[in-house]
Amino acid sequence: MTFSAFLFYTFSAILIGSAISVVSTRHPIHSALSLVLAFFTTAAIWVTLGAEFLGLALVVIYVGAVMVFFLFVIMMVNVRDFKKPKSNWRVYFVPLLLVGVLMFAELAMLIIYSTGGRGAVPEPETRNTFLLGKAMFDHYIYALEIVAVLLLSAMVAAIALTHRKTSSTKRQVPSEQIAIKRDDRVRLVKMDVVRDEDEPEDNKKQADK
Amino acid sequence: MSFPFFSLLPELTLLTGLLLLLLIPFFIPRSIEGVQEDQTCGGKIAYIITQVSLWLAILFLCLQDVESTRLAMQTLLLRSMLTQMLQVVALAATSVALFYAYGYLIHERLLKTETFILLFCTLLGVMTVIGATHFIPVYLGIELMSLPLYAMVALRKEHLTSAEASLKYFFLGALASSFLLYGFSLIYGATGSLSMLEIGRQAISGNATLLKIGLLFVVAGLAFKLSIVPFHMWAPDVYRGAPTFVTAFISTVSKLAIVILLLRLMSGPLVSLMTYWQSILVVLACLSMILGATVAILQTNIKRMLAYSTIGHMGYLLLGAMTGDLAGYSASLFYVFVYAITNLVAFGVLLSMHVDEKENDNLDDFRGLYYRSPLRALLMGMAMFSLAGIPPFIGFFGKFAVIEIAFNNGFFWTSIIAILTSVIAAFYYLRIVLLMFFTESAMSATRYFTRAPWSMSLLTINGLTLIVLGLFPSLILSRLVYAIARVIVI
Amino acid sequence: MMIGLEPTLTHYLLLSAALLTISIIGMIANRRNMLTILMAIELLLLSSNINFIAFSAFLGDMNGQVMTMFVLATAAAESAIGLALLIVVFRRRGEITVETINILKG
Amino acid sequence: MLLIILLPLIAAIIVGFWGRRLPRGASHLICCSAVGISMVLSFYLLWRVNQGYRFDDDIYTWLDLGFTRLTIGFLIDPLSVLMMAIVTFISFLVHVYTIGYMKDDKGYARFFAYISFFTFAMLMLVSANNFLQMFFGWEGVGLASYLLIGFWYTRESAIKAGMKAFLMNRVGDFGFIIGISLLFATLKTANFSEIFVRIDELQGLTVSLFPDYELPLITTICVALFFGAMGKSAQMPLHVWLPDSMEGPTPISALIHAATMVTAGIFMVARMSPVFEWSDTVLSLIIIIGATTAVFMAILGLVQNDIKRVIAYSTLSQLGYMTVALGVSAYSIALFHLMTHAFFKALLFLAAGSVIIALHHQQDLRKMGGLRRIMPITYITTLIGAWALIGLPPFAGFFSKEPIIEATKYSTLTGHHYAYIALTIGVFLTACYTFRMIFLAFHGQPRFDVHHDRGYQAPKESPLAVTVPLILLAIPSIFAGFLFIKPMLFGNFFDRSLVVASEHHAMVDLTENWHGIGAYFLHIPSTPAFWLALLGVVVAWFFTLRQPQASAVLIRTFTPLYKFLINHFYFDAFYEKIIARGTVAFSRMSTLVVETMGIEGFLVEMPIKIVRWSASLLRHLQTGYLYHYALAMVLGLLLLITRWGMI
Amino acid sequence: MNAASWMNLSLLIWFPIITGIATYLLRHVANGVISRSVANIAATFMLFAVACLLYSFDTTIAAMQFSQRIPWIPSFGIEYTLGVDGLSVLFIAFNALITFLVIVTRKPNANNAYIAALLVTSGLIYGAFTALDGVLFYVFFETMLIPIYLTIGIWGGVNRKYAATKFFLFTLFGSLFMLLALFYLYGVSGSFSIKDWHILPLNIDAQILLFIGFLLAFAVKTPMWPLHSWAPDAYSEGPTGAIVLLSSTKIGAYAFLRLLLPIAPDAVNQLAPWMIILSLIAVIYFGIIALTQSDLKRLITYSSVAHMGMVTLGFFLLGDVALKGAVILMLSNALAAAALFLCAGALSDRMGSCRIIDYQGIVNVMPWLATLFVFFAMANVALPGTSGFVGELLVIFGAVEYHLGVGLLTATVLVIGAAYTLWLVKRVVFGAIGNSQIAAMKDLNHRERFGMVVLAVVMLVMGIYPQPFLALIDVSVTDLLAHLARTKL
Repeated sequence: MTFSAFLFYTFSAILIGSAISVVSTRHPIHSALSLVLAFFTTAAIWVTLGAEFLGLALVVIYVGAVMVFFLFVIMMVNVRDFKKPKSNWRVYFVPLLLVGVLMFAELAMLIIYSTGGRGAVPEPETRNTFLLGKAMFDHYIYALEIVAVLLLSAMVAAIALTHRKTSSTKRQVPSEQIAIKRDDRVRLVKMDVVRDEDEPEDNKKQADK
Repeated sequence: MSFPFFSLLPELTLLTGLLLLLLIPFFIPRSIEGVQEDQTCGGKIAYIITQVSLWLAILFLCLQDVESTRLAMQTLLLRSMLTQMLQVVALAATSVALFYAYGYLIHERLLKTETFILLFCTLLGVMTVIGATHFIPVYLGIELMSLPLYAMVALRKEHLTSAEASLKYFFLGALASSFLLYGFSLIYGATGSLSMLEIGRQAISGNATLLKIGLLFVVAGLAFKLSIVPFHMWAPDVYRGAPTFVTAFISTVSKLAIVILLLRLMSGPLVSLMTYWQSILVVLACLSMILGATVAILQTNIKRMLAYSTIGHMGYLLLGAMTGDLAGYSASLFYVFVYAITNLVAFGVLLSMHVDEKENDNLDDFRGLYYRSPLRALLMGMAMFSLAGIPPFIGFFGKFAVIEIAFNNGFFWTSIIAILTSVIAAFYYLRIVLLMFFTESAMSATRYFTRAPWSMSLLTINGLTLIVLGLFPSLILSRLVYAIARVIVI
Repeated sequence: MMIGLEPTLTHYLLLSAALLTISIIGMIANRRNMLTILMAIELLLLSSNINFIAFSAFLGDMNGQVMTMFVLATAAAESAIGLALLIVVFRRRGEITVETINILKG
Repeated sequence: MLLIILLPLIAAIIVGFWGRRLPRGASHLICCSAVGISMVLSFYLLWRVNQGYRFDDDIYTWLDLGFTRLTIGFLIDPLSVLMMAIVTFISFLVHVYTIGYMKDDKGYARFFAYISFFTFAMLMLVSANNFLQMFFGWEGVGLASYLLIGFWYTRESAIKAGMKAFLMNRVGDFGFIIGISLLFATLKTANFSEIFVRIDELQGLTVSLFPDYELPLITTICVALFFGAMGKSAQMPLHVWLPDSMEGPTPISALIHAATMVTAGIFMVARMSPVFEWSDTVLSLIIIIGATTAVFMAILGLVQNDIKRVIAYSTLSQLGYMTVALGVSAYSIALFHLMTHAFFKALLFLAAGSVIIALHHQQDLRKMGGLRRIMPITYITTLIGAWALIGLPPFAGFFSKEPIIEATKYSTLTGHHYAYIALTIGVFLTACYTFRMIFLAFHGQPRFDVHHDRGYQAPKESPLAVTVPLILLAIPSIFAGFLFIKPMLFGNFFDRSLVVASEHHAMVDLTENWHGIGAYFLHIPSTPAFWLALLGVVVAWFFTLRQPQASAVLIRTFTPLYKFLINHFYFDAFYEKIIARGTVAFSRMSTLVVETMGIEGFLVEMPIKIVRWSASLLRHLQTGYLYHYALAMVLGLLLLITRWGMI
Repeated sequence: MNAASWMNLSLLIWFPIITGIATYLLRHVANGVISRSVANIAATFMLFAVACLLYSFDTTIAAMQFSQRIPWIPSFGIEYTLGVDGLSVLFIAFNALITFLVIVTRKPNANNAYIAALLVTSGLIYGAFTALDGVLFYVFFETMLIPIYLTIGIWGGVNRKYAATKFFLFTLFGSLFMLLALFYLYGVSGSFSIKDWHILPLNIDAQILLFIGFLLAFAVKTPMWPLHSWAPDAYSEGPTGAIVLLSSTKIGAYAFLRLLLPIAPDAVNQLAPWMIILSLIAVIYFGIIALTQSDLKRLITYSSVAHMGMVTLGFFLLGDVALKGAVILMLSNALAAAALFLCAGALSDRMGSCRIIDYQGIVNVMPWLATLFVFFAMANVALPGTSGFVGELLVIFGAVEYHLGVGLLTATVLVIGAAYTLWLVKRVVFGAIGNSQIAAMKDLNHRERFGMVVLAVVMLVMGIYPQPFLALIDVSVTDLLAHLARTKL
């Protein structure tokens, strides 16, 4: 077993383990951290395959940005409140597992059948990043533009969805200010002389408002 | 390599519109919005900009020289008569839907800049998907199409249903697009290329098994977008939960793009697996037709019902596609046109059904509609008859084309199923007609609909198109046939 | 059809298939919170990406990597929108449990 | 000649459409004069035909079927012209009689329209030169009969009787049309003369009803045609409508249900003699049915208490005589009897009608009596009619009835012995019930209710419009017999319009024994029939006038038998209870079982249920849970991979 | 084929449709007066136009006359082909007549939209009778459903929704199978032209499949047993005018002649015994069912479908006489059904009910109606001298010629038909006045009387002198039979 094989199996094992952990741990923070681990190992595997730039990008983008984003949200949504699932876990898990096993078995069979034994790892391309960049900015320029719009749309969408006008925000409305009339400002109330104890309090309340 | 400006002009126009929209908040102080919540100045301007740029884009599209098919943008995009047609229809349908939706948007407080920005993004995605000949723009296009839609579904933040719908749409959509992506990756592995043209050349010599599995994943991914059984589950919920305008968009424009993509995949890169395609699609088509027809009869919400109707219709559409010849493709495309035009009418009526801030999308709201608003009822009736495939409405020729193709390609039992399901489907379309015309109104006559003369007259024209095209289907059909006959890769 | 221990294309594909299966099953099995589903989706995309990279490496073709690049960007955008939606839901409902969301059905 | 036929039609149309606006006088004026002219013309035509005039041509083509033409055309030969003369004569008298009889009825014009239409249809029937037109007339008279029986449409029993008559006739028509169709299908023509010429082509042909079951063609045709005649001429077992038809006004009973329409069947068989002659089987059948009808209906006549019903049963019985005559191939005698019967039976009916109006529509014999003195003319004419009926010489009936009995004696066909005995007994019975009726009505003490309130008019002799036709009918009832027996029976009046096969020699034998009218008279005392008739009169006298209580004793002694008789052998009950109710019950049952449960429930509801059921089933798959949706997708993918990936 | 006749057929189709639409659009203008007069003029004009058509129709040739042919949907080879031959010309004439009567005899307060729907339906009926292209025929055949569906559903009785939906779905169900048959023929011949199909050689299996496809469509429409279930509901619930038009439109039976028989002659020959059995079941079963119907219109419906059973019987006896008889009977039944439904409509308009039990002694208060009703009843029982007789006689002739047993069963219609009809007449028309509502009923008004009298006259003329009617169809029927006799294998 070569070193590269060793690396592959190690990282693969960690990747699978962390992937399982992502979907199975109850606490989202644990999931998120497992996901980070999964990204890391994937990046490593990519690097062994000669895709250094992508590996690094994965780490930078995901571990650095996306996962932070995730963690933010996890904090926001008050993760402590996660209740126990209502439905009986075992009832659906075993069939589901069977489905998963079946699916993997079939895929594996097909993959092995189609590619089995062939394709040793070739020498990695040395000018990986250069080539990637060239392709992206030359041949795939249109795709790049699309991705730009895509990211823009994600941004706008995120803002549109999460932005809300808080009533607490204080804001001047110039047109209203100009258009206002005296009568709106001061309301002259004719009042009888009252000698009630409560009255001053009421007035005070109104003033507070 | 020539400067691609001219061939990209339509997209650029949309992009410019998008950028203009982005600028609006800077020039229109948000503070004004606070004055009258539902008559936003910025929203109106955005609306106008949107419409103008849509029509400009259409204009530019029409000006394009499409006599010969050519590839643009480093072969990532295809420019043919067919793509032009589809793009024009997509943009025009959007614009028309926007016309119908004006009142609705105001009512639902959706006449906001964000709405239109997202819409533009989606449209750019649609344009890309329609023209794309390469997996990268295809994937990106689909994502660009879908992501803003997920958000648009949820735009009515105060509605619980909207959020739920959006959530389901998003998660399932993501699952589907990862299927699609996985499929792409396998196809890439099998043929060593991401370009459809290249794949088509390599497919025969490539790794057949990988290609097949890739195809299966791709089918699953696209079937989701087309809401084909068993990947349809999102459709009823999303149709129901989304703002009606967005529902209209999902059910017309986005279907248009995915259909052409499916046909392009079938006819170009994966044409060598045609029998394989057929055997898959025939099953999916039957399942869709059956489920769409049966479950819809129990629905009480018209949007939900239309979702099941869509599921059924997508089944019919596959009937044409699965034959794998040009006639079949043109039948399919014709069907999707027909379906889009008809659905626009249905949704147009639905969009105009606002009474007192209430979205009237339950079947009961259609009770006695004819006696409250004859025009709406007539238009809805036309749409329903057209969807049911009754002549003289265009829907008939849609069904005619696909079933004829399927039948004469030896899909006898499939055709029988198609027929039986369309009888069942006719039942629920008729139910709406029945409610509108044959029952007394539950609502008091004093509650009037919001007046919208412009959109109603446009809607009327659209409704009349159903008949006119029904009488002269060649207006579309021969153009389509002509266009398809001229392209090598659809 | 022997698969050796030496990592070949098959191994990478199997890895990605395993990842795919795990994430899909995880997505379905999870009934508590949507965040996990979101993360499962990231894993899903990752599995495709592994495929692309592996093919790219074994074919000696750059396009796969380009694709991966774009997918990464897309995935980021996707998760942004997903999280935004999640927040919307959270604000409306005060929870992000999956199994309580079924107003729309039938 | 066309005028004969069309005049009544025109009159019917005019009176039918505008009758309500015309004065009553106009109605009867138009109709009577039209029919009167018809009558005169008929007699003229009769004279011409006797001179040798013949006519057989088409008026217009009704349908041109390519290989043949169905036409409207007329055949004027002795047979038809005789019938025309009888029909128009009786019809005219009935028209006149009606003026008196119906004068208070509000449907006066309608009545005239109907009877004129009837006359038209009857004339069409008898003068047809093809089956089609005959069938037209056949059904036309049926319609007229239906309308006239149900003339008093507010009377439940009248409508019911009308319906019964029509339906029974339809049953007969069913056979008739099958016969016509068979002839048409084989000979490709409906024209009588062509059929008669070519009938021998059918000799030996067969027709299959069930696989491996072949029927001789001509016999089948004849059975079918005779079935039609049975319906129209009320032979057993299709006779039940005739007694009920007495619900109609009396002139109708006289015209339609005694003199003309019911004899259409006889006429038809006579007309078809060239066909019937080919089938001995059918002739035997005819003899047996006719004889049975003759005797059993006469028995029923004995127990009737309604004056019109007595006469009706007498009619049935007499029709039986005619049928027997047909059966023994003595067509000319049948027609002769038809003619005399037309006179005396119309006479009897009209006389009965006269009694009835005098008694303010009282028809029950038990409530009459002693009318002899009050209504002398009616009485005398009735008596003449009765004598004619029972065949007392020298009245007409004798000359027509006696030869029938003799012909049965000479016949060689199966059943002729039976017929001879039956007819002879029939004579006795006829005399019995006829004179029972006369004695009950005209002799003895008045038993009718006499009201003493104002406005009540005591019975008195009927007006002139009534009595004149009676007298006019009485004349031929007396004289027609010995005047016409020679030319009609033994002369060659009928020429070639009647065909008798040589092996059916009853008629020939009869002719050989004919030695002139004088000899015939001498021969009277040697016939059993004569004595039997006299005996009948005596018996009737005994039971009605001499010992009225004796009949009661008889009834008490033979109660079951009496019940059997009074219920008309339960024929009515059978038709009503079993056939009609059975059909209705069957209809209800099939509505329930086949229509509601089978077609609605199974063919219509079942698919709907299946669709609904599967829809609700499928709908439950749409749980609303995200993970179920995802699971569906994954399962879908798994399905794709399993089904198509593993190939 | 000069210009004038070229115009004729398209005019027939589109004129009523357009005026119908105009009637609808103008329904509120000037209190509906314009709309009403437009409808009246249109109906009258159609009568005139059809009279011209009949006048210039050449009875000596079997070929299509007044043909016109325009490419319509070239990608499917669909053409807008119209033409008239002896088989269709009388149906067109009757359609014009009955449309005219329906429109003229409508209630004065009838909704203009309803009249519009009738006009449109009428136009579509013309279309179906003249179309010579499979798809064109289908389009007319199907489009007809919409206005009829709407009229039944909007202006029908209590159970109208069920009836309308059932009618629609049944017909749709059947006709979609016809669509498949059309597709098959297109696949084989590459054309949708019916005339091409007539001469198209087909093997026996294909013919049998086609037969079944067409049969399902036409059996529903005709209707034949056991696919008749929609008819009693639709006819008993629908408004008078619509059901008169619907019941007198023998499009299903006509389609047998136009499509089924000539396209699949060998299958017809092979399956004719089965069809005869089905038809006989229809004749007898419907007759017996009709006997105990409690609803006037249902009874008339069953009577009508029983007669249609005789019509299909006549078709499949495959004899000259029977076929001609069947066509005549079909026409006559169109008149009889229309007339009886008009009567029933007149009664139910006054009484508001169609239950037979509610009526008795109509004759006392409505002599006109009673007279006409009895006349129509007599026509219905095929009394000689009325139109019903001609057809029934010929069909019975044909049946006896075919087989005596069939003939016997067929002829039972004489008895059964008379039984239910007369019993109906007895219960409704005769007798003493049944209740106070009847006593208050008014006799027919001028419009109704006019309509029924015209029908009665036509029936009488057809009964007394049917030759001119036969002459119109004669050559075409003979041609059809000659065609049937040739094998297409």
